[in-house]
Amino acid sequence: MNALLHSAVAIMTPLLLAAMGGLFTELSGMLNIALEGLMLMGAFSSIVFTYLSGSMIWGVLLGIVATMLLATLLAVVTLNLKSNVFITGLATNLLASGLTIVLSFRLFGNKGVVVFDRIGSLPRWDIPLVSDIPVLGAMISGHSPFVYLSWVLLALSSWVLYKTPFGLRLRAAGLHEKTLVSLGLSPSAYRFIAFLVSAFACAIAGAVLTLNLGAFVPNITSGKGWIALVVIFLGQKKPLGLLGASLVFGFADAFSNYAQGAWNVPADFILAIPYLFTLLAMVIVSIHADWKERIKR
Amino acid sequence: MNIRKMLVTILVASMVCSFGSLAAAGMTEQASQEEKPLSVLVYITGVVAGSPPYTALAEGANQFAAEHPNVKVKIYEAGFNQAEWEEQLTSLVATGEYDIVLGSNPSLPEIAVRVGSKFPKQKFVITDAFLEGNSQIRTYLYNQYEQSLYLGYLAGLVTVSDMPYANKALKVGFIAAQEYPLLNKHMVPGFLAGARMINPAIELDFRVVGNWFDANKAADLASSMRAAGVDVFAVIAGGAAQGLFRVAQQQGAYIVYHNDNEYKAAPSHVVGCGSMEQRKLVMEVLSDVLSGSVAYGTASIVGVKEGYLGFHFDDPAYVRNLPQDIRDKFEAFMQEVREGRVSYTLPPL
Amino acid sequence: MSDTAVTMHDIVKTYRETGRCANDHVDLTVGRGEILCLAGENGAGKTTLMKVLYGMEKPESGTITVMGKRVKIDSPLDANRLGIGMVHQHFMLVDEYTVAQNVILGREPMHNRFTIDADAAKRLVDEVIHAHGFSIDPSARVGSLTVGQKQQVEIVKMLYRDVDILILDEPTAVLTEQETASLFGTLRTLRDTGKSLILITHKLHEIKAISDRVAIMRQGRMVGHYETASVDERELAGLMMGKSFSPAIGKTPYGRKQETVLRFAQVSVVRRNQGRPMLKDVSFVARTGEILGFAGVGGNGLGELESVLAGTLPISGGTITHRGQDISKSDAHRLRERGLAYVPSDRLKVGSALEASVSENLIIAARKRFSRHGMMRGKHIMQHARTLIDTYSVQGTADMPIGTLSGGNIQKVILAREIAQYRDYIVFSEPTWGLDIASSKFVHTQMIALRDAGASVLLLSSNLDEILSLSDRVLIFSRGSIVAELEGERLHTVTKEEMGAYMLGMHVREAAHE
Amino acid sequence: MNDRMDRRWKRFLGVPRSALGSLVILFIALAAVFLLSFLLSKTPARTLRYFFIGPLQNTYYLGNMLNTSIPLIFSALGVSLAMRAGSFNLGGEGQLYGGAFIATVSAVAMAGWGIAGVICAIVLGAVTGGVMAAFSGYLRMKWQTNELITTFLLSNAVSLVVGYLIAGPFMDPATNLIATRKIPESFRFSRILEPSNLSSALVMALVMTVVVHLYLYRTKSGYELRMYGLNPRFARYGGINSGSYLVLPMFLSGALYGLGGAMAIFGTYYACMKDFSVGMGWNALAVALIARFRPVAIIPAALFFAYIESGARNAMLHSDVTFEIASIVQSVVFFLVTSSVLQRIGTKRERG
Repeated sequence: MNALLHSAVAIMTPLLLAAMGGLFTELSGMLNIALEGLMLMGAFSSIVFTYLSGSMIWGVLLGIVATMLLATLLAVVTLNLKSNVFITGLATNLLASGLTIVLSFRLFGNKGVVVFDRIGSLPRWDIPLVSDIPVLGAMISGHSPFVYLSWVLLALSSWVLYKTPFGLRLRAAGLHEKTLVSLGLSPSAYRFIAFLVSAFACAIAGAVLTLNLGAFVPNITSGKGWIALVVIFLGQKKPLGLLGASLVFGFADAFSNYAQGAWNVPADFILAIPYLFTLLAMVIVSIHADWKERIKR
Repeated sequence: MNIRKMLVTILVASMVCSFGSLAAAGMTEQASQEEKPLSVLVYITGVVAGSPPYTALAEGANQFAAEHPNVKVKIYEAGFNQAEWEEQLTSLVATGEYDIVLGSNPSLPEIAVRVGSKFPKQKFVITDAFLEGNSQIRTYLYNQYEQSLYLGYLAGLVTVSDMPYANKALKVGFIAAQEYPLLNKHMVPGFLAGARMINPAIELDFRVVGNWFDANKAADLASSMRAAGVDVFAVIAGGAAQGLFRVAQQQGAYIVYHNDNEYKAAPSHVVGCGSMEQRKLVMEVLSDVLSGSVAYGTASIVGVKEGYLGFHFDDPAYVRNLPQDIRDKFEAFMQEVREGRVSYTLPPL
Repeated sequence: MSDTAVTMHDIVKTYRETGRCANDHVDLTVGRGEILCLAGENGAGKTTLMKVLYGMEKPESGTITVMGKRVKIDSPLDANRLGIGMVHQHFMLVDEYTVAQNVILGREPMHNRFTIDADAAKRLVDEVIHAHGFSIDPSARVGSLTVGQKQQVEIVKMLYRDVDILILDEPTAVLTEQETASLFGTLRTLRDTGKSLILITHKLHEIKAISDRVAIMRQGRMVGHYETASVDERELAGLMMGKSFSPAIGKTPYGRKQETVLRFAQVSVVRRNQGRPMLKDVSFVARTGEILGFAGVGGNGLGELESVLAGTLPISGGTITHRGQDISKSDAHRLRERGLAYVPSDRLKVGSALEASVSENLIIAARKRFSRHGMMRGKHIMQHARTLIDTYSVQGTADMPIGTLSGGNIQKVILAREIAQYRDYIVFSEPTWGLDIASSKFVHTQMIALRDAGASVLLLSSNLDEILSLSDRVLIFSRGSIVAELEGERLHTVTKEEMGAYMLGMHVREAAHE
Repeated sequence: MNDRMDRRWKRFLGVPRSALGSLVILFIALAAVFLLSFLLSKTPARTLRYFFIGPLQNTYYLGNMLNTSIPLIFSALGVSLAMRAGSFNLGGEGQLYGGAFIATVSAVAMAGWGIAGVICAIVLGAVTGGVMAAFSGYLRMKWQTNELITTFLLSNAVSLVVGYLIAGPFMDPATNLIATRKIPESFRFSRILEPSNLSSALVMALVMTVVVHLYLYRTKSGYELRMYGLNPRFARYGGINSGSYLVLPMFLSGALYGLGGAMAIFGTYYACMKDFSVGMGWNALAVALIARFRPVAIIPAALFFAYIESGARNAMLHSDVTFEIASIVQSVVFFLVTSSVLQRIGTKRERG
């Protein structure tokens, strides 16, 4: 059980990060389906830069810059050329998957797995006092720094969204665009920044995937960006909700990993568990929300 | 208004020009083909990168072309969607440009039969597949049951040993990207049978990633399996295998690897690598093609005895990673396999 | 320095989408410390002119002088910087935010370099609220406020920005009598502190009541500036409409009483997560041949009553009968089949599908009549649409998307549809919100004609003039309950102040219903 | 008269207001393709020739291109129908896959039934897709559950289960492809334009487009559906039974996806292969968006899409281009194709 919870937290981290990024665009009024592509770009560029610079910190920072460049393209086409955000999101995903392979070939002469021997494993941090707490300790202690970074960023994004002028205006752009216009503020500007923020978070989410392995595998994100989108909705577009929703998915996934060994059921059925479990959670959440709004009869 | 009309005219004119120049470029190119060399199509049912058999296939063909100036090779990657393979192969064959199609996939013969029926002159040589009796097709089937058998035997030796990362549990693991017939019918049963030759009580923990690239999922699976008592892993998962390599290094576990030398992927944890002489086979096939001695219509099953499957004994990591007694036992077993003294029934595909 | 606050000169603005010239070489001057009414019919170009002044529209040519200085106003930020503020007709408020958050949005008081000082925000907003005698709670969620309170938030938002020149676009369109009176009080106080106010309106008595001067526009042109004292209502109407006009509505006295059509008995609506019922023990009957008026301040149950009548809000208790049959559990679909006709208060969000054509909008409730074996009868539909467009002189064609019509014409289409649909009762909710004099009069005439033809007309309105001049019987709502029923002589003698007292729940019910 | 006809056609097909706008988009896209070819290919001229002319150069490629567009047309009609009712069906891939699977399996089971078997199998496939989508619609009707997410999740789950069924109990033992048994020969649609894969399913696609168009614009139910999609509150106000328009359009949408899947089987593949539908759902969505959910505009949009896809494929077949380069080129086209700013170029400009 402890191992399961520990693993759930590890699995949820990239989802939580990407969902956090997506939350900014979502709150600004844009459905961002490019999370997958941004994550892939981040995964590739951060490990490449880590390899080239020899420092994980520089690598991730430069990876963020590269991912933001892609997001800038997405934002310019969507906001300035006024293209449909869904199509441009799809285009971004296509571009990221093609571009990472082409670049990988240009840089390393290899279109497949690129292993970076020089990159060691991520450190595991044991949290002194917390690790002694029975269940919780096993769950939240002993993870890579990225896990704790994701929580710090979650707190930070919660602060940015709810305590700063930027957050107040960003959310207003999503809630009632015309209000911002009437005050002489540009909703597009806030959406632009939201795209950059989601690139920032997705880049880190991607970095988690590759730096954890010390290798880049084409398509390594394998649908996590879409799950992140689900997490945003399941989490009711609130930072704490994201934490809960990504934990639900992380737990379902960890459980399915465990179940493959324990149950004599075809693997594909078990692989479907996370989706069905999340679907169930989604329905329960909406039943609850709906019940509150009902008229007594 | 005038400016708009002008813009339209310019746009249309420039498009017409560009199309024209394109067509012209195409013409000149076609005209330059005079003497027809042997043209080989290497048809990859997937992508080359990340797949040792496909890499060997492509490299073997390229190497052969480098040695024979009148041989031209085109590598075509058809992607993972098997529903599209036939149409793409048909398109390629329809050009009439290729004297021979090389491929490596169990399902390729039936596609080749259908494509071949439309183009009766087209010849195919397919490895990793089995089909007899079609005069356009020559197949070679690697005996993957056999390779899995001896890799399983090695895994069994390791799991009952007292090597540093081996535990008491009699459990070996197999991580696959996806389930497919060759895997389910030859590789997994072969692996388990090999391990049970050491101790019939050995159990196999078989798990599936769901795709060929989610290395992090593979890593999670590997951790979970390790926690369940698995200490030796086999893996057929393409890029996702990276996850297993990482977990083995971080948490301590052993790996036996199919088809390729991957000792370096997780130094001191990969204890054995099987070999598949795809490159050698391809080059032999191509020289047969040049000399016109290909026995179309026949199929061969090739394994250790024939010299197309083997084991990378020569890598220093093998000696370094395994204690003497295990190596002795394993090498003795391999000798029996080589001499055909190990009896097993090859399950039908 | 002169005593002119704003001079707009030779403003030309053409809308690109329609090619319509909204402002055709318009001049405007506003004095310091005066209330100027900018009057004109719908579509005269008033709002456009003010949006130019507020930096939301770019004119093709023309100059603007503020406090004696030539200025260029490219955005509302520029306008705010120059001390110009604007309260829009459709509120520019984020319902999910608190009053304080809405007010400070875009000009947040800071705790440090990054964090909003929420306490300071509340304090500053509270200061503005108190300084001008408003009555709103800075930490209340805007979505829960009444329309009048929302407007106060809009004004506070501008005052918080220290504006000297305040533009209000049809501020009274959705206000009750009390709210209008208190708004006017506020505006006068503001004027006395030296601020200049520009009110866009087309209500004649309001012009007379509040303004010092009036500028009248007609069809994109400025007719002229007048001292309010020097023109009477009839002259104003003439200037606005370009012909002489009588604002009074003719109405035959209420006579026959006929059979009961609709009966509400102890109807209540309670939402699970709310303590206070939205409607509580509402009982009344509606009869043929009369206009039954419902009056109330926003948030006191008229909105819910409208939804219950429309069949879109289920009731928690009580019964509703129509011609003796229980319709308590009937949804909109069933009610429509029974002949419900209903002109909703929200014409754009409820009453029409803006992207659908006029003809498609016209058949929504009667679609069965225009289809055979599930197929639509295109020719009949077009014929029907053309007839109605002619009868109601709608400015537009049958296949235009209804969203491209003007507000008044959209209301005409809705009216045409519902009158064609009605069988024995028809509900009007705020039928003249935002309509100009001519259109309002048209609506009122139609209602009276319906009554005279024997319909049971239910009129829900926050406009007391409308209620009092049209209704044969009036029910007053406060906090979800009926607090008074006025009929006959009482209806002629009641004052607006008394009505207001009922509506604010200060009087208890005096006339029992049947 | 001429002008009116012109306007009607434009509305009908969703043609941008100015032809110049579309030309500009086309031109920029072409320019981008040129640039990329010179950057990424060693034989740019050859690449470009096969990219642009390849799909049209002979009946074989032309037929295959048209064949590519068939499931796209069905699926894009499916997206559009849901979208027209204001619902977002993001689970098309699973619905298509599930529908194709059930259609194949039942066709195999009903091998002796003749034409009735064909019809039954296709209907069952359509119903499968429809039920999947309708389930999400039902959740939304009942509890306002976001259908965008539930369709997506359900599709992913169902795809995995179908994958298991194909590789497990329903696998054809006679083949090494991971696929079901083939449908009986007599059930297969006739081929047109041999030797290409194009089948008479194309006719079905065209017919279905007209049917969907007529349904939306000529029937009472279609009218109600559109009104509900344009403004649900208005529809409810007008007495349209709003709950059914959360479920019915989703059912029809899923059914069209399922039908698309069945058509791919009966016209092209004859057996349901594992994961054959990968990517089709997204592509259909792109087609529907380009067509702005107008049924008749879906045909040119699907052809355009199939052209780009076949062009990329052709360049791969005949030049040194690989599939990742092809995907970059496609992405560039997608970036531009819906830009309303570019489309507006050439419409009346504001003076001054």
